[in-house]
Amino acid sequence: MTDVRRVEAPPPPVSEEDAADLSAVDLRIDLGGVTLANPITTASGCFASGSEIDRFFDISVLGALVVKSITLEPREGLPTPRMAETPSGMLNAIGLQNPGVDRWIAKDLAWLQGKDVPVIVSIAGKSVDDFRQVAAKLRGRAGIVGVEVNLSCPNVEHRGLVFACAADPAGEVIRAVRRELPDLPIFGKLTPDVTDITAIARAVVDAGATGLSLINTTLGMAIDPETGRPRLANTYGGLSGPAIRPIAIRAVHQVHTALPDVPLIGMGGIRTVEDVVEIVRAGATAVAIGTATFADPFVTQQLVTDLRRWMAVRGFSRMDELRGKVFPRV
Amino acid sequence: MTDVRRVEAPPPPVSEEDAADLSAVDLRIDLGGVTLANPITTASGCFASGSEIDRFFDISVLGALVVKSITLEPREGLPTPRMAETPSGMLNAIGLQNPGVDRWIAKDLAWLQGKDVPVIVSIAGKSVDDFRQVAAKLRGRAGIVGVEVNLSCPNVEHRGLVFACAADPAGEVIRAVRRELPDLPIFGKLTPDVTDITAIARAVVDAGATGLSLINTTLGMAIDPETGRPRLANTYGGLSGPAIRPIAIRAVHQVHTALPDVPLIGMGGIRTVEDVVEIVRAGATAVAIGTATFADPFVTQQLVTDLRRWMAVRGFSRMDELRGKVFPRV
Amino acid sequence: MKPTLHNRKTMVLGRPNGDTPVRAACEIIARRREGAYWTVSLSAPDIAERAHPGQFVNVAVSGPGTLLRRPFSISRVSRQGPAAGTVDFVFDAHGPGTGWLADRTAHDVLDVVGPLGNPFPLPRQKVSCLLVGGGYGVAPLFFLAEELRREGLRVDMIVGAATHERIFNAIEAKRITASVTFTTDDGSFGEEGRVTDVLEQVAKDCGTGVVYACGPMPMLRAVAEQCQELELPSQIATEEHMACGVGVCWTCVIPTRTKDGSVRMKRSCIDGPVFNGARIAWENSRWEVGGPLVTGADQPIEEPPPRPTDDELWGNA
Amino acid sequence: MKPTLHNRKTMVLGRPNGDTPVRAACEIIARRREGAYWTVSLSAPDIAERAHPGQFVNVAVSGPGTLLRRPFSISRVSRQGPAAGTVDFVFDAHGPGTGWLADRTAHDVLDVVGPLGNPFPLPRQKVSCLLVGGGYGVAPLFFLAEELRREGLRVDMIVGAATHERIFNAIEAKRITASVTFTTDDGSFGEEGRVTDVLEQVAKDCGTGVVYACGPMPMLRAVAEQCQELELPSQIATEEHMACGVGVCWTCVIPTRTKDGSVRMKRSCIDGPVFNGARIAWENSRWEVGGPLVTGADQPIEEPPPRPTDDELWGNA
Ligand SMILES: Cc1cc2nc3c(=O)[nH]c(=O)nc-3n(C[C@H](O)[C@H](O)[C@H](O)COP(=O)(O)OP(=O)(O)OC[C@H]3O[C@@H](n4cnc5c(N)ncnc54)[C@H](O)[C@@H]3O)c2cc1C
Ligand SMILES: Cc1cc2nc3c(=O)[nH]c(=O)nc-3n(C[C@H](O)[C@H](O)[C@H](O)COP(=O)(O)OP(=O)(O)OC[C@H]3O[C@@H](n4cnc5c(N)ncnc54)[C@H](O)[C@@H]3O)c2cc1C
Ligand SMILES: Cc1cc2nc3c(=O)[nH]c(=O)nc-3n(C[C@H](O)[C@H](O)[C@H](O)COP(=O)(O)O)c2cc1C
Ligand SMILES: Cc1cc2nc3c(=O)[nH]c(=O)nc-3n(C[C@H](O)[C@H](O)[C@H](O)COP(=O)(O)O)c2cc1C
Ligand code: FES
Ligand code: FES
Repeated sequence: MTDVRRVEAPPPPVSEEDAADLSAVDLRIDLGGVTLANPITTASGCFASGSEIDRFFDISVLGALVVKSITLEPREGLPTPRMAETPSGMLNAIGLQNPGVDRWIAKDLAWLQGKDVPVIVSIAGKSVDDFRQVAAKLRGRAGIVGVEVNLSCPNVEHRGLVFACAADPAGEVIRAVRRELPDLPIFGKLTPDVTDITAIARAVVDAGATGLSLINTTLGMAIDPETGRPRLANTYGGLSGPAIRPIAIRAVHQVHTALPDVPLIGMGGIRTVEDVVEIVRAGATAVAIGTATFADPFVTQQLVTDLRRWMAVRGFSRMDELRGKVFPRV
Repeated sequence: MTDVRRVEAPPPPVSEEDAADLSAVDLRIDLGGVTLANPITTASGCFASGSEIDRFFDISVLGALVVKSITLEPREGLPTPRMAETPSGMLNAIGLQNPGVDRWIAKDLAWLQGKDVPVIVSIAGKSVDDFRQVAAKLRGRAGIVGVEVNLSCPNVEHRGLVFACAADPAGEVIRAVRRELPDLPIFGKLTPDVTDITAIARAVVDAGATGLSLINTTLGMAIDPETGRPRLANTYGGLSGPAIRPIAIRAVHQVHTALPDVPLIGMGGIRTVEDVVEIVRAGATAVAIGTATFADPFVTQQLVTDLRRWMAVRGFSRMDELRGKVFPRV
Repeated sequence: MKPTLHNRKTMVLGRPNGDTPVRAACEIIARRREGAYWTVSLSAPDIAERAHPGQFVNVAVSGPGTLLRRPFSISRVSRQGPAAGTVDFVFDAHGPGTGWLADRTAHDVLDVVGPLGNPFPLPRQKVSCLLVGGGYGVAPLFFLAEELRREGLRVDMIVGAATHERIFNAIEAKRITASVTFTTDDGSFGEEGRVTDVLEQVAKDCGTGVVYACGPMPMLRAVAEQCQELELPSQIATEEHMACGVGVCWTCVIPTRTKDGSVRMKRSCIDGPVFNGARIAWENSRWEVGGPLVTGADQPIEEPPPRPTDDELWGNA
Repeated sequence: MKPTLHNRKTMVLGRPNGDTPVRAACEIIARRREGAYWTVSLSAPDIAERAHPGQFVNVAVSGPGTLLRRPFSISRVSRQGPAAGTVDFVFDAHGPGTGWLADRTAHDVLDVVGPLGNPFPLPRQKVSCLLVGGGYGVAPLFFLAEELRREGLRVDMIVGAATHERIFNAIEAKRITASVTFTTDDGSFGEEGRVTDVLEQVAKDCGTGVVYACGPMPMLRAVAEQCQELELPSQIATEEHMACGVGVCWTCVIPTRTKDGSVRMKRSCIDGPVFNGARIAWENSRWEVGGPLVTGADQPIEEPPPRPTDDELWGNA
């Protein structure tokens, strides 16, 4: 609806009156014990580790940066084509390409430590022990304010089903990570492709997660009608973008209703300030921007500005005046 | 991508050469033992019982007509707003408004019996016995070539979870309907909101379903950022339209791969002839058009014409040259 | 497969007979700003020929991710003269769909389905008609006023809006009515207040026999309820979110009361959008009447004149 | 939050220094049909200033449900003269995004991110350069040819396409080169056949020291493999589906071989799109060379002249 794609004229210079209002807005959030300057973060896999977008603007304006999922060993990922555009969305099957945790620490984390931005490290693995080992390597590193556990990876020890599809393996991964990182906030990232997302959410929190990230992509497929070939080399891929926003809002609202005290990083098709407010009202504490960065590398920066203005104009001054605020219809 | 919305100029008059090609195309399909003139059908709840669209064109051009789900008692449904537009999709929460099976038979079926179009009756209920009773009333009625069992209804006997969320209740409903209708093709309609759709599909077929209809809408939500009110009176609703097409293609492909001999009515965001071919290649025998009719009341009629032409131009002559034909990438 | 295309030149799809809606590619002949609104004139001979006041057109709009058509009441049709075959509608640009429409210019082509819905029934008796419109809801009442006057009936009007700028075409309202009363919430034009603040007095002054109304739903509820208290028959053009506009999706329902008193959800796109105001079960709807709108409603009505029954007035409508 | 907007008047977002890409609202100054293609000239001073041959722009397109930008190679920039500050690209309208672009007209504004990607490295030695282009891939080679000539290097060209209509701007190709050889699949212009059918002979005749290529991926593979057999260094501008174009999504990877022989998936939008042809691991890619393209490749090469090493030629590129 509101997926404006034209370059908008920059907002008119802020008048003194406006300035007063803007400064009355406090965008800070408490995300599982860590204070972030604002709720705008990046969705894992959609912002790399920050340096590419830092060419466009200073990424330290963001509340936090969630990096692309890191595995124990380097991974080259899947063959191409790795993406296909779909109505208001896209499919991707990257296969977790990443340099491995050691090279990531040496190069990407080192770069990030020179920037003034809180880092949440997304970690992935094929087995419980994979996750544990990656977590162990992150212990005590400067700049890292949290870990996001990507539970939507195929579990090679369990018929390749993704961890987040069942309560037990998801909980097991979280327990292993928690043992290695007793003091860091841990966010379990869930897939919407389950019969009951609140059951998985509960299991992950019971296993020691500080909070939850939702949603990961939902499984999809596209076929070229002419050739009959799947559009992705991997046949299936993850659907993201505005198309899935209603699914994300529903999942965040369901989980927030079931677990109102658990901090949530909400994501899925968020693109405009209205979308940010929508998912915060559904129950998100922080908001991660994924696919929208592909259409506009500046979108995360813009959303920080837009959110402050949106709130100022309406007289809101703190994020918790909005978080979880859904009102029943009369 | 290809959601063209302008009124297109009508195709140029068919030349003699073209005509020869067109007549070489046989669009007939065998749907669980019933021969339909072509694979284009309507998605339940998106075509009422035919008379409204018959004002636009003669609905007997369609392969079959799947009517809005019918329940034992009349239902007035949910309060408004019942729909909200979303990027490339829409949410709905109608609450199965329908006149009840008796009035439906007296009025709607009677009207349909005067038209030359095969009817598939979608039935819904709150309990296994509800389904059974509706099925019993349909026995032996002229014009009905099949029954679609809408398993995505909340099961009041089981915490309000929808029947299609678990193998056992879904199978139970099918067995009850099968007992009442031993000779009619029965299609179990599944929701994509499950961890493993092939497991439910298998259970429904094992319980006696002739085939499967997939997919029903996926659960979603939208919130007005200004007021904080859910956009639907019912808070949650079903997401349909092109946005969910990748999910539908994936579900049809997964189920067809697991159960290659089971006829499938494929649906979810189908709008253009390319979409029809895509879902047939994924494994659908018939193709149901839902939300697309809202944007263009003529779309189903147009797709019959377009499909014949698409095939003629490419030298295809029968639907089974396309059905399930997905080729691995080199 | 019989072709249903009966007029290739202008790209119209539909049945050739005259009482069904069509889908047509319609060129924009003119568009102009009127106060806070836009008026669009379409070249749409097939729709013009079939349309009656109270019916609407369903217009495809574009923009990223937009799927559904947007409904607009028909505000005028020309069947003769230099503008023969045109259909007008008036809209308020406030969202993505209407915003996109506001960017169209003459000669652009719109994809339109119509005419849809049931028209305003015309009274079968010689009564004086009061037309109550709010915002852009005034526009289709002009089309109705024309027909009523053609029937030789007296037409009065109450035209309300939030501000002067949002009063639609005051000049035309004056031209086609025996009397017109304007109200604005802020008093910037006409009386300060709501249409319902003046309705009783106007109806009395004009000897009103029936009321027709079109506008925002809370206003319609207030008008309909006031009419019921005044024992004035009313016909109300409702507005509910519509996915299809053609009767197949059941999203657009309005709760109505049957003769036996039970509530039935009626599709406003095909059983409406015009409903007998006394039959709408407002208390089952989501529309609330704003505070000031209902003042005066509890004053007893003196000397109620004998009124025709619904059947006498509208037949079965 | 420091503002990153350094030029309000023309609506440009980005860092003020000159080696990073920007996002800019760019007015279309001109568009014209050239054979089977469209050329668009944009007013984009910030991009023009920063752009080098081989880089691309990422253009937002509209239409229902379209989300992602579309990448196009920069075919020309003007930094001085009457057209100063313009950036051109050439495209083939075949899908919804390029179809939408073909409907734009002068004065429409496009939302553009660029310049993106690594440019063609220029040789550090005085060698004769052969530019091999297929279809619209010829266009960015004109931009490269200009720079090479400015460096005082000899430029020859092979221009191929399916048909005469799809040969991009033969006149310009002749104007800027020492020699140009045309090939078409159907023989409707120049030699009948593929660019690789003439490459060996042309390279020999022109004393080619390095090859640059841009065009469809199967052609690029054939050219790169032939160059390797001929021991000719090559720089190849690849084309892979891109979701972001700025290095953050890893959809656009090309398999390349590191010095130790292992295969690494490199992002073509930020580590490319230009790669050293000898380093692309084509056998790990999805691109197949069509049958006729490889004929002649198995003939032994006589008298291989001494060649500079990659390091000698390109430094680290
Ligand atoms: C029978 C009927 C006649 C109408 N006549 C007119 C008219 O003559 N002039 C005019 O300006 N408007 C009229 N409307 C309202 C008009 O359809 C909406 O203003 C328009 O759809 C808003 O679209 P949007 O994308 O600009 O805004 P948005 O508010 O963003 O629309 C989002 C969605 O909500 C629906 N919607 C929003 N507002 C309304 C509404 N008031 N009624 C129904 N659906 C709504 C839209 O159709 C769309 O699906 C009429 C509505 C109906 C049902
Ligand atoms: C670095 C680079 C430079 C390019 N330069 C040019 C150029 O100068 N002129 C030109 O005409 N085209 C060029 N292309 C190809 C151009 O980007 C595609 O033709 C265009 O994106 C197709 O969009 P569409 O919507 O019209 O077609 P569709 O084929 O429907 O596009 C659907 C999706 O596939 C992607 N896609 C389709 N074809 C290609 C392709 N060949 N390469 C990459 N992605 C593709 C699109 O970006 C889009 O996401 C270039 C591509 C790349 C990667
Ligand atoms: C190209 C791409 C790569 C992604 N990679 C990862 C990843 O490595 N780890 C992860 O947890 N999620 C990954 N995701 C999922 C996103 O983080 C996010 O959950 C999802 O895309 C929904 O948000 P969006 O609609 O804003 O993109 C990826 C998504 C995309 C589109
Ligand atoms: C307004 C609306 C009403 C629906 N009602 C029903 C219904 O009564 N029974 C049913 O089985 N499915 C119902 N559906 C689901 C559709 O039949 C279909 O499965 C779904 O919409 C996906 O297809 P589409 O994207 O083509 O619309 C309804 C869908 C919509 C949009
Ligand atoms: S809008 Fe679909 S039934 Fe009325
Ligand atoms: S297109 Fe996103 S990394 Fe290259």
